[in-house]
Amino acid sequence: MTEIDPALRLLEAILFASDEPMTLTVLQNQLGEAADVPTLLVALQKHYEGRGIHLVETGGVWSFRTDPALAPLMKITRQARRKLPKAASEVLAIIAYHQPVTRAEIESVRGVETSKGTLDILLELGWIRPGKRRETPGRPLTWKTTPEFLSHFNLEALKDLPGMEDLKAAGLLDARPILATMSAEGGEASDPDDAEFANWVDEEVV
Amino acid sequence: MTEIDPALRLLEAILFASDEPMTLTVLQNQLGEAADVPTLLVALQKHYEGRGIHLVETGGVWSFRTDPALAPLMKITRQARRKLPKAASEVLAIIAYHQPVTRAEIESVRGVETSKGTLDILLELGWIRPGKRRETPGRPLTWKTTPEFLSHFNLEALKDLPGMEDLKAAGLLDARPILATMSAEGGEASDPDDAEFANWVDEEVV
Amino acid sequence: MNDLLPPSADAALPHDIVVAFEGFDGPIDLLLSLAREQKVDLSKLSILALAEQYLDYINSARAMRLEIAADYLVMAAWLAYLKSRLLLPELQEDEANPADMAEALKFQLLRLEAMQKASRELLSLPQLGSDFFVRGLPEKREVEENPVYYLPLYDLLSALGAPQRRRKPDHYDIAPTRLYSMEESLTRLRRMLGGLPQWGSLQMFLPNMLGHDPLESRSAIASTFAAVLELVKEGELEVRQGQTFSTLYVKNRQNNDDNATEKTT
Repeated sequence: MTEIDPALRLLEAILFASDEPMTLTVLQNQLGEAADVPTLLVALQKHYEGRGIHLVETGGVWSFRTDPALAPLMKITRQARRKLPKAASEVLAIIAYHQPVTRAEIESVRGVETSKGTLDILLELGWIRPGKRRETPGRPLTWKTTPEFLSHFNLEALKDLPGMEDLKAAGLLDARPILATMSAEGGEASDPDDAEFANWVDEEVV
Repeated sequence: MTEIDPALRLLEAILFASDEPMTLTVLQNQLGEAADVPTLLVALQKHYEGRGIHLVETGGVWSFRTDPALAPLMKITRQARRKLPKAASEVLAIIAYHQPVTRAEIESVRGVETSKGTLDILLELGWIRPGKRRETPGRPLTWKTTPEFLSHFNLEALKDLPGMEDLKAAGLLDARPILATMSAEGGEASDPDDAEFANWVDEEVV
Repeated sequence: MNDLLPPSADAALPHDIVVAFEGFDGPIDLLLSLAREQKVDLSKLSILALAEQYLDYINSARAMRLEIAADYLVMAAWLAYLKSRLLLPELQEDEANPADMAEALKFQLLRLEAMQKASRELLSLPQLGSDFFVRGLPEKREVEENPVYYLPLYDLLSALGAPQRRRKPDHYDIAPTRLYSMEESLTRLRRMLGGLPQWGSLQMFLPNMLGHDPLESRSAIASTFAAVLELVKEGELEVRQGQTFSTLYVKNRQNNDDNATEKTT
């Protein structure tokens, strides 16, 4: 290193350590009468040109700031534990209970379109994977769950997922107000969804 | 200005933005796998040699700080340097040079009991922390210094403690109790209440 | 022990000794300070001379009736013992060698002196916040949260019912429950009563509900009964029942004036 002006070193240290931007007057006071502060400031500013730190003057006060252009690169990324979004949970549940299932089938169960991002989240989590193509027109891709899915839910096998009957008994599938269930005397499976669910359980999960 | 390495600029900005030292891991994460952070750090450190600000490594963490040599010239609001009580400074030195060290060992070096307040002061300053328990009868706790201790005294590592090498070479960093084992014929009892000792006092001192 | 001392000693209390005692961190510290008075390299120190110095110091302190902490007395005892061992020839083999004991004490003094010196050197190092400074104006860096998703099993299971729950309220038409209303029964009864001269069972007035929902059939019975009661109240109709749960009979009141008394039991 070449020797640098002691006054410049001091100026650099003062500007670095100060907890507020400093005026020329304050800096002059710190460095003493003899110092040519404006010239020193310009010299210091020049030294930091093109570096990660800039010496900037704003409204007559001087301070070191990091180069604003670097801000995006300086971003701190943090891992935040979040609950899976609702849409993704539904899709995951449908895939878990219907697999292998096509995207169109998922949509017909959910009654809404599935955004691309939703499957992406599940794919990225490693909870779902593509299965075989369905041998129907268009040969659509099917989706299945992965071993990571099982391990996330602490399940040994898919058959350890509670069956539809269990879920119904627990009231987890209740869909409508009580009046609807009052309809008739003997009325067993009068809810069209019951049959649907029962089928899923029988065909897919067991 | 010559173009400087973008990774170096980023590293400079990140270190400069912070008022706390940063670990190599954090820096590596921020700069990405491709960056050779240790080499960049050394290059950056070199760039600041002789300037008003230095890039220093203390206990494996990196930070910018002003050159201590400028201290007398910097008219900055500084924290009143805490005057440590003599007992606390001795205990700090014993922990720093002997670590990990048990309270009993500290006491055997000083030949006196350590009052509770003494360790408290050092703990509150964040300079010491408990280490592993010693696998000896009673499993006593050991004490060590913290990274903040190194950072506070601008020390790169424990080996940079003043006189460390000489003390080690002179064999003076042995914390084993001396008088306790030599005291009585039997070796064990060093208890002040020991009747034998009381007798000697009467015979010899009066 | 104080009883042995003359009361007059109080008057002669030398101030410097009091101060000195307060300044020491224990007997080793005191010994170290006395050792420095020998003005020799600690490693060439005469332990015998030091022991005598220490015992003199304690004795004069006791003569001043100063309170002496137990550990100072313990050290005095040990030094007295050491002194006697150093002066006397070797007695028994199983006793510690006095030269070793002196050497151990010397080590202890050297070690404490080293630590005291180290603590002074350590605390005279430049210190953060008074000799050197970190960035005074730290800059906040933008924080980006990278979500790590998780899902409790319960949420997975209840998500299964979510499409149902969502769909139903959206386009759930409350199907009108088909019930036979009282208005219908009233109209029906009034129409039929004209052609009913005699007592007839309530059953005869029920609409034909064959093939209808059982709920609707039951509602027809209920509404017809209610309509009958209404018409009785309005004086258009008579009703009778032999006993609890037996057949109900009804009859048009206008067609009935002549045999009003005809009531079965």
